[in-house]
Amino acid sequence: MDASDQPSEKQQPENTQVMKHILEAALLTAAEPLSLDDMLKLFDGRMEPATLRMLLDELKQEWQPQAAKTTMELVQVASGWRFQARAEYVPYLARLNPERPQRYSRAAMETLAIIVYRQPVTRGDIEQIRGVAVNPNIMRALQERNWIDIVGQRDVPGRPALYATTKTFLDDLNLKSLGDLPPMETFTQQDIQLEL
Amino acid sequence: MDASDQPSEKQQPENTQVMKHILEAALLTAAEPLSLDDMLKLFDGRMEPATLRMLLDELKQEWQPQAAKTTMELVQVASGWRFQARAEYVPYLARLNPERPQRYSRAAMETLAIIVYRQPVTRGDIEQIRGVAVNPNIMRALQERNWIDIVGQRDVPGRPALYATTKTFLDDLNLKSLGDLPPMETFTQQDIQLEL
Amino acid sequence: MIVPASSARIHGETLAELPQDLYIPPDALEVYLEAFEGPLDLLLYLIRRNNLNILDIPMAELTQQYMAYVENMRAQKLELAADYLLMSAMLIEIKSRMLLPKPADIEQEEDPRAELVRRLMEYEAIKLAAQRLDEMPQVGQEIMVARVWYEQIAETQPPQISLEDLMAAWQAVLKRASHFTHHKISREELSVREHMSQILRTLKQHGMLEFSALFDVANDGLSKLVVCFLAILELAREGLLLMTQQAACSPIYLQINQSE
Repeated sequence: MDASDQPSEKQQPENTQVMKHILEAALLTAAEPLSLDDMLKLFDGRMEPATLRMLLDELKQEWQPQAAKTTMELVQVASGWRFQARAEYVPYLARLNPERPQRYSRAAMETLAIIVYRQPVTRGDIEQIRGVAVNPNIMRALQERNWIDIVGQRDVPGRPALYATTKTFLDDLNLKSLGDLPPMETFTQQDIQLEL
Repeated sequence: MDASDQPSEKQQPENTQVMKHILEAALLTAAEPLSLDDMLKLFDGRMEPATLRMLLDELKQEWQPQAAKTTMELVQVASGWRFQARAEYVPYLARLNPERPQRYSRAAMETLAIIVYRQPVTRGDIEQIRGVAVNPNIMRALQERNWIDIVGQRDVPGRPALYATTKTFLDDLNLKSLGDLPPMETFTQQDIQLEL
Repeated sequence: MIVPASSARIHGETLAELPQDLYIPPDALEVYLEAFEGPLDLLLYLIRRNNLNILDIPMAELTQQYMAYVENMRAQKLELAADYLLMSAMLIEIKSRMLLPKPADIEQEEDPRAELVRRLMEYEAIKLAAQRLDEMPQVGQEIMVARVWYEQIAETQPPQISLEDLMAAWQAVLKRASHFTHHKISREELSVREHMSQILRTLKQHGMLEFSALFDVANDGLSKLVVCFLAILELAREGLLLMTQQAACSPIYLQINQSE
């Protein structure tokens, strides 16, 4: 195909190689999956659906692991056909869109601080100190991160779980032990002065 | 960032072939052109910019007319690199969306041309040159398309906004910089002489 | 003014001077007007049409043409933009200034036409630049950009916290809970608390343990042994573990307090 004879709208590709190129270009540039009807439009409706299916199969074969064209795979999804990046490249692509590092809410930080400084504590302890109910999601998030775990139950009615910080927590904060945390004297003295 | 921060996830590609595949996958899937900085992120910053440029050159060579990979071309625009369909395939692709967005009106294009060639300009500047009031819808449409934005205010009473073109504008017109546009003198016609 | 629709020469001789291709039936004027982007555009059209082979435009004639055109618009009761009237005023002003005899002492005054010519030429250049821009291939029109789907799994990073964050949170807790404000948290106490948790973990794993099993006398220094002992006492005080001893001097056993 020659680029120079483009303007005519009714131009038709001469051979199946060019047809496959047109299909590939369409599939690589389409934002959405292309249906078979969409793809027939590429050829002004002058292609048999059976031919189209055959070309799609061939195109699929051309994009294979170990082939010259290998980074994408041609797949069929509910609304049609699309190329998609092979799974092995996805972890690299994800680096382009790192989620902005999240921050813990104030409630989560205070809950964690209470567990750090008053462990082992129950949810009741935390609620008493903070004066508000503990959001179960916060406890779950801290447990899922393996920063806190349950080390026992308090021997009171309901036998509430006792929470404590884990070794992972110390590792993640680069501490050898809780004793490495800066002592709080400075603050408490200051605070007492404020109260006087 | 040090790899030890994220021990598990930071796998690295073993050879340049794989690196080129990663680049290709990223460029084929990216919604926007990728800058060199973006692409270095793919490799966790552990690639020399010179190596990256070399790989991009090689990748560009791999996608050529007559090559196995031929339907796309790797081009550099203002905000980075992108793959785009070779011009010869575009007439076919256009058949997929016969009702493509209309081009801008003459008034809009003249407004845009003034911003392109005289930036940064205020609305007052544009009105002075065109001799008519600026339609606010035109400014809004150009801003919504992210072709122009406000880069400051002129230090005169009322502090009118100064408009300039964006990188997106250059990208959308396949330009690396404003310098790729023909200079204004190109458009200056023969002198007008007014006689009594 | 009522203009006969059949008349080809609406304003008599004034309109007769208009170039042939400018003549339009009055009822099409509105459509025609839309073809102009404003007074500069109209003026430029008149100039360039008159000026195909000659360089100089007679100012007086140009003004007349322009005025005729604007008058025509007005006769059609078209909503005449102020821009057009302003341009009329400007042309009349230029014309009148040029007709006035120039006093000898201000001969250096700039030609009143110069500014108009400058604006016309600038507008013309912009007009051509706009056409050129419009002809350029655009993404989404003549440029199709690769846009392949991929499974977007953002690299999720759990929130990072610093010691400062942690202490700030604790201070905030203390400030609000006034009964804690005088509570002094020392390194030792923190170590005790940490050991309390560890001992609970150990007991949870082993059930019952002999007292001495909780101490690693060979490896732990004295201070650590003391901390461990304090932790056991604190756990007992808080009722979190049970200490049992069958007889005096027999081994002491520790277990988590699970009495109902």
